[in-house]
Amino acid sequence: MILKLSFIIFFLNASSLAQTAEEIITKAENAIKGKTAKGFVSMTVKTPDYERTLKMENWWIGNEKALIVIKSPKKEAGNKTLKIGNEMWNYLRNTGTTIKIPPSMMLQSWNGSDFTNDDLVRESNLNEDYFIRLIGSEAVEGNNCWKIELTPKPDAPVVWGKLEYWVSKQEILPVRVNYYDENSKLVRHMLFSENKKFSGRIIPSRWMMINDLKKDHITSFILEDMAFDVVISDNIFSFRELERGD
Amino acid sequence: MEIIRSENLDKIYKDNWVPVQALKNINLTVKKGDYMVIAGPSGSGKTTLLNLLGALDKPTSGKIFFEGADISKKTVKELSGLRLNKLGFIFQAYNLIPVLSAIENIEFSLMLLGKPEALRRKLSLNALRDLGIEELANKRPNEMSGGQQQRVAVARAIVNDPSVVLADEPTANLDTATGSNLLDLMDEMNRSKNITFLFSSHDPQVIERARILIRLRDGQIESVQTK
Amino acid sequence: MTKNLLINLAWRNIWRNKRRSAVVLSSIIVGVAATISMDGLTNGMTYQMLFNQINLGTSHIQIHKTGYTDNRLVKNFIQGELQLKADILRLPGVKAVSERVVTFGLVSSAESSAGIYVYGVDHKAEKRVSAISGLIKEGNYLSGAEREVVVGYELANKLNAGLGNKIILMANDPSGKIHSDVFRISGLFESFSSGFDKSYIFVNSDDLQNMLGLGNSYHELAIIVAEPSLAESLKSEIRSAVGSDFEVKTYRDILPILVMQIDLSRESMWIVNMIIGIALVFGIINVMLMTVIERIREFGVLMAIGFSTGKLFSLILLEALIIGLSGTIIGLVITGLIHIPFSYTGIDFSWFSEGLVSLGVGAVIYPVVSYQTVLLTIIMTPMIAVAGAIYPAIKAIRLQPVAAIRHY
Amino acid sequence: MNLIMKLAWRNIWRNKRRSALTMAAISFAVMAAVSMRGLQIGTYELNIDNSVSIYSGYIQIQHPDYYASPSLSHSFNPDKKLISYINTNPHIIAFSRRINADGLISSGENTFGAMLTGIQPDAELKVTTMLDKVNDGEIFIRPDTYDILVGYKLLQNLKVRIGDEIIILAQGLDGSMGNDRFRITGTIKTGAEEFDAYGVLVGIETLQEMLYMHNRVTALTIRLDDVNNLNIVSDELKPAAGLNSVLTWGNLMPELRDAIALDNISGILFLLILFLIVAFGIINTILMSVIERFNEFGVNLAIGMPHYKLVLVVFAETVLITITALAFGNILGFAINYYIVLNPIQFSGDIANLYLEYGFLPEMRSSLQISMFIQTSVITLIISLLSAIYPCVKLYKLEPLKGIRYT
Repeated sequence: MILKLSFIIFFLNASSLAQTAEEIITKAENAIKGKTAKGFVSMTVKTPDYERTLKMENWWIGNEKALIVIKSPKKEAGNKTLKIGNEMWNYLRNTGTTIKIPPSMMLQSWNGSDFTNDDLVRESNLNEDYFIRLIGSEAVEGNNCWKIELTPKPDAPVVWGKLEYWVSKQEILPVRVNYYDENSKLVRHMLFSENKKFSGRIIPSRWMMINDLKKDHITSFILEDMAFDVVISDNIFSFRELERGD
Repeated sequence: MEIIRSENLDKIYKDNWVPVQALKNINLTVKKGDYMVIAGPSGSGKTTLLNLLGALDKPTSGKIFFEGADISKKTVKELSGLRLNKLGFIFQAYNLIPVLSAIENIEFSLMLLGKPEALRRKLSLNALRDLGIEELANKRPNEMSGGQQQRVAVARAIVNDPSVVLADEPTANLDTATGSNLLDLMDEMNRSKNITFLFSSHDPQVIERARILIRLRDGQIESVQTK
Repeated sequence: MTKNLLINLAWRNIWRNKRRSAVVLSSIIVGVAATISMDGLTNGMTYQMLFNQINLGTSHIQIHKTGYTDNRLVKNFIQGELQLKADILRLPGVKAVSERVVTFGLVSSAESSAGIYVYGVDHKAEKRVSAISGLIKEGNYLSGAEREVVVGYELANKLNAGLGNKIILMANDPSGKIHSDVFRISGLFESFSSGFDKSYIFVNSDDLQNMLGLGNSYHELAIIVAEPSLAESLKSEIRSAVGSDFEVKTYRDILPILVMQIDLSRESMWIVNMIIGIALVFGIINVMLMTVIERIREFGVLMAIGFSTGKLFSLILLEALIIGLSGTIIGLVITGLIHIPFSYTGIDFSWFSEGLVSLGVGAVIYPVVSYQTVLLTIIMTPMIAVAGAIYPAIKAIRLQPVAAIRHY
Repeated sequence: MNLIMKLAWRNIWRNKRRSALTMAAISFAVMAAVSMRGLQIGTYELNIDNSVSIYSGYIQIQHPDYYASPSLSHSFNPDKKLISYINTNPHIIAFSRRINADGLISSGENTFGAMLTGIQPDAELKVTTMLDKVNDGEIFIRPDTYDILVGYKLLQNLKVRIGDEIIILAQGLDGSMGNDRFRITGTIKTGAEEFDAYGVLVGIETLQEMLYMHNRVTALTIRLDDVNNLNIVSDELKPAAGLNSVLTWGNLMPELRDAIALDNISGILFLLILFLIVAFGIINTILMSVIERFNEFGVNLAIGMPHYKLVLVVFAETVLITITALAFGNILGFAINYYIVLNPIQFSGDIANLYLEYGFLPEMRSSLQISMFIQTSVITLIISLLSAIYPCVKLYKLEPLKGIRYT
């Protein structure tokens, strides 16, 4: 018991005193993603032409595997997206079929959002692909934050020239991420807000992706219910599961 | 009455390798009613002199007065008008416009003068009648003999009642009888109508009829005979 | 009377009336110059289209795995172990061979992405096969360094990426798995074809083979031969050497429409030349006729002194032939003097049509005169001149000597 | 003037042979120019008509941004005013509504990208020929069924047969993933590789429902009575189309437009050279005929005819000869063109097959376009008059004496 307690104290010290930039990023990312995650999310896509909301149930195992099942609106309910590694399949409830997304369609928007199919597949491991450097402290939306710069490693297959990542010092949670191209032009940014408690963990519940090149293209996610680091059976990421209509 | 007078005319041709003095110090006067022949062997300068007097060519030095006016001061256009109004020409060949009939050829210069049609017709028919070739009125030059063509040329030359008619070897391409007929006609016109004629020729028939005969040799006046 | 005398007479007649001869001569010179320049420009245009296509990568002969043309899949590769390249290089007439890894893929930058054809090439071999290395407008062609990519200006603009910027390339391997890798733009090229500049990129074959797990396999062997005309015979030679596992195609098979257009325009050149020839005949008949009429008197004298009608006929035709030959030679020399500098500098037609560039011709046309046309001109033009003199010559020999002498 | 015309007219008749030859040369050039040009223009029209008729149509009305960025969000709802305007325009034979969308077509293992085109079959039959290009199977009739036609290569690639069911997936106007099951009733073969490998024809109402388009379309495609009315109609349509853009076939098929432009260059080059030779023939003829008459002209000048009148006579001769030649040349050219219009030149053998394979018609046709005759005639007349300048300058400088003495 003492041992356990002292362990925790040691950990707390480490986190508040001698954090490296890598550790901050890892913590922030792990906080919102977990090793595994499942939950209900609603996605609102706003473009000059339309605005719509999808409600979805998700299962994630890291960046490796994911299953997304659409719950509403009615006409799309039951549609599923399965991601395994670099590949993607769509299950269409309406026609009861599974379609593997061919490479030529990877750049199509995923369900009308600001994300392409490719964005979902390629969601990379920040520690692996970037050099991470703490460059200062800054207040963002009233939060005292670390400002961390991530520059891609030479061989990393990421399109960005640079990321700027703000992590709140208090909760060690992501607050804002800026995505730049190689010429340091801001291409898009993501805002995290409305911290909520899900299964004992406080994380931002509203994630907003704002396109800085195309006006009025915003995709926001609202986490309605989340559970992290729960045991998820590998069976869920199978074709049989995919094609099982609910 | 004096029509043409020349003063110290010189003409030197420089187009050749060696400049040629075609005429030298020519002084002569053509009066109204004259029947003058400029005669001389080939190359004596008679055609050159005729061309100068007919305002077709310009002298190298000296002056030509036409009805008292110095023609060297006239423009090309004025010379053209002068030839049209005051001069009649008869050449040895290519005299008529091949595409026009005899009467049209005669009318041609009247047309250029802008005379009304009725008058043109009348004057042309008169001219044809004077030369006794009314029956040729509607023939084209290629349908006529050389003598007939030259008669039409004479008719054209006189139709406008010119101050002087210049004829350059008019008989050169005609046989003796035809030439003689043509000359008789012109002689008759000179006498009856007092038309002034100025010839250049070495044809004895022409020289024989001359009332004033000017002989040229090597570009100079050798003699002037008045009959 | 000897033949020499006739020639002598004809020659002197030509020189006696320089103006008349010059008029006929000028007609012929213009005709020769026009025919040859027309041929030069048309050929220049069509050859340039073909040449440009061949240079952009079509090459003279391509070898693929059987079935590749119908379905351009990554899995239809040629195994590197077969050493086809070495075998083909040994064939006489083959100048250069390049192994190419070809696949369809996606490139993306932070701002945009596009579907493109990726060519993985060995930069040394490829330089001898395609002209892309000569079209680099900024930066350098592939040097063999890792993760280089050469892209067209149009694509770079679309991606909003410049020299030194990175792009991500994504493509699937033979098993269908998707791989992505990062490349840096080392050079920007600009060809005459905006379509090409938009949709082709070039990387080192090692990088692409690694990315797609192809080992040393590739998809395409591009072959340049010493003379394009050798392509067809080499094709059958290669085909029997490599067997039915491979498709062997020449540029004629790969660019059928273009080749057909060139053949068709070559065919139509005959019609064009014929029309020009007839137009020329009219001009020559007219002038010859007038010169005959001018000389009726002279012919009358010739006939009066006992020149036979046959000889007179020959004399007129001989004069026409001499003028025709001289006109052809002078015309050729003048055309040559104009043509030769232009065939190096080219003629800029951009003022005439913007379309030329997008059609794969290029705005500057380098005239190419075909020896067939020159030969045809040399043979036909004097014949046209003689043909133009026949009718006037017939007119001349029908003359009655006395009437002719009287004529003036 | 009367005198000048008379002289000119008689001069022409005086030397009938020379005049006739000059006329023949000019007539021949006009005839050659008109028939070559006719063949070119006619074949262009044929190719345009053929290519345009397959898919794009002569004119399309689109949302102003669709051309630059073809997405469903740049679709539009054609209003009644526009439709009734199109219905009443006398040059418009028919129009059809279209939706173009990118999608996926899938049969079990095989999934490919597809170019979806939503059509009204009955209207489309009147506007384009794509439904005539059915290779196999049959067309569907109603715009609201789940029947489709696919490119013949796509059918092969999908490894399915006519009558089989496939799935189409496409993102709708609202961003949702529309998907439905369709039955393939037949295949199309147009010769255009893109269409044959990726083209899918769907009933427009089905597609509108699947993609949440309501009554929106991405294009109205219009067929004209005559390609020559293109500019008139497109100008007339602009006010009715309002903010939407009116695009002509040249915008829709720039490659075809450029290919024709290129061919046109060599055609014009040919005409230039033909006219150059004819111009030389005319210069020489006039020059000779003037020089031949120097003696005669000399006499005229000597008796007082002004130079300019002589020059006018020569110009009048040129004009008369040219006009007569133009009449002959145009009549001959018209006859040739008329014959080729009625009996197009058909290719045969390999070339014909190759043409057909790539969707071209293996034939050449001519044209009777009036403007072509007028242009050729005007150019010929101008060239003739220009050709007369040099001889006339010589004539203008002629001194009477030199003329008379000229040998």
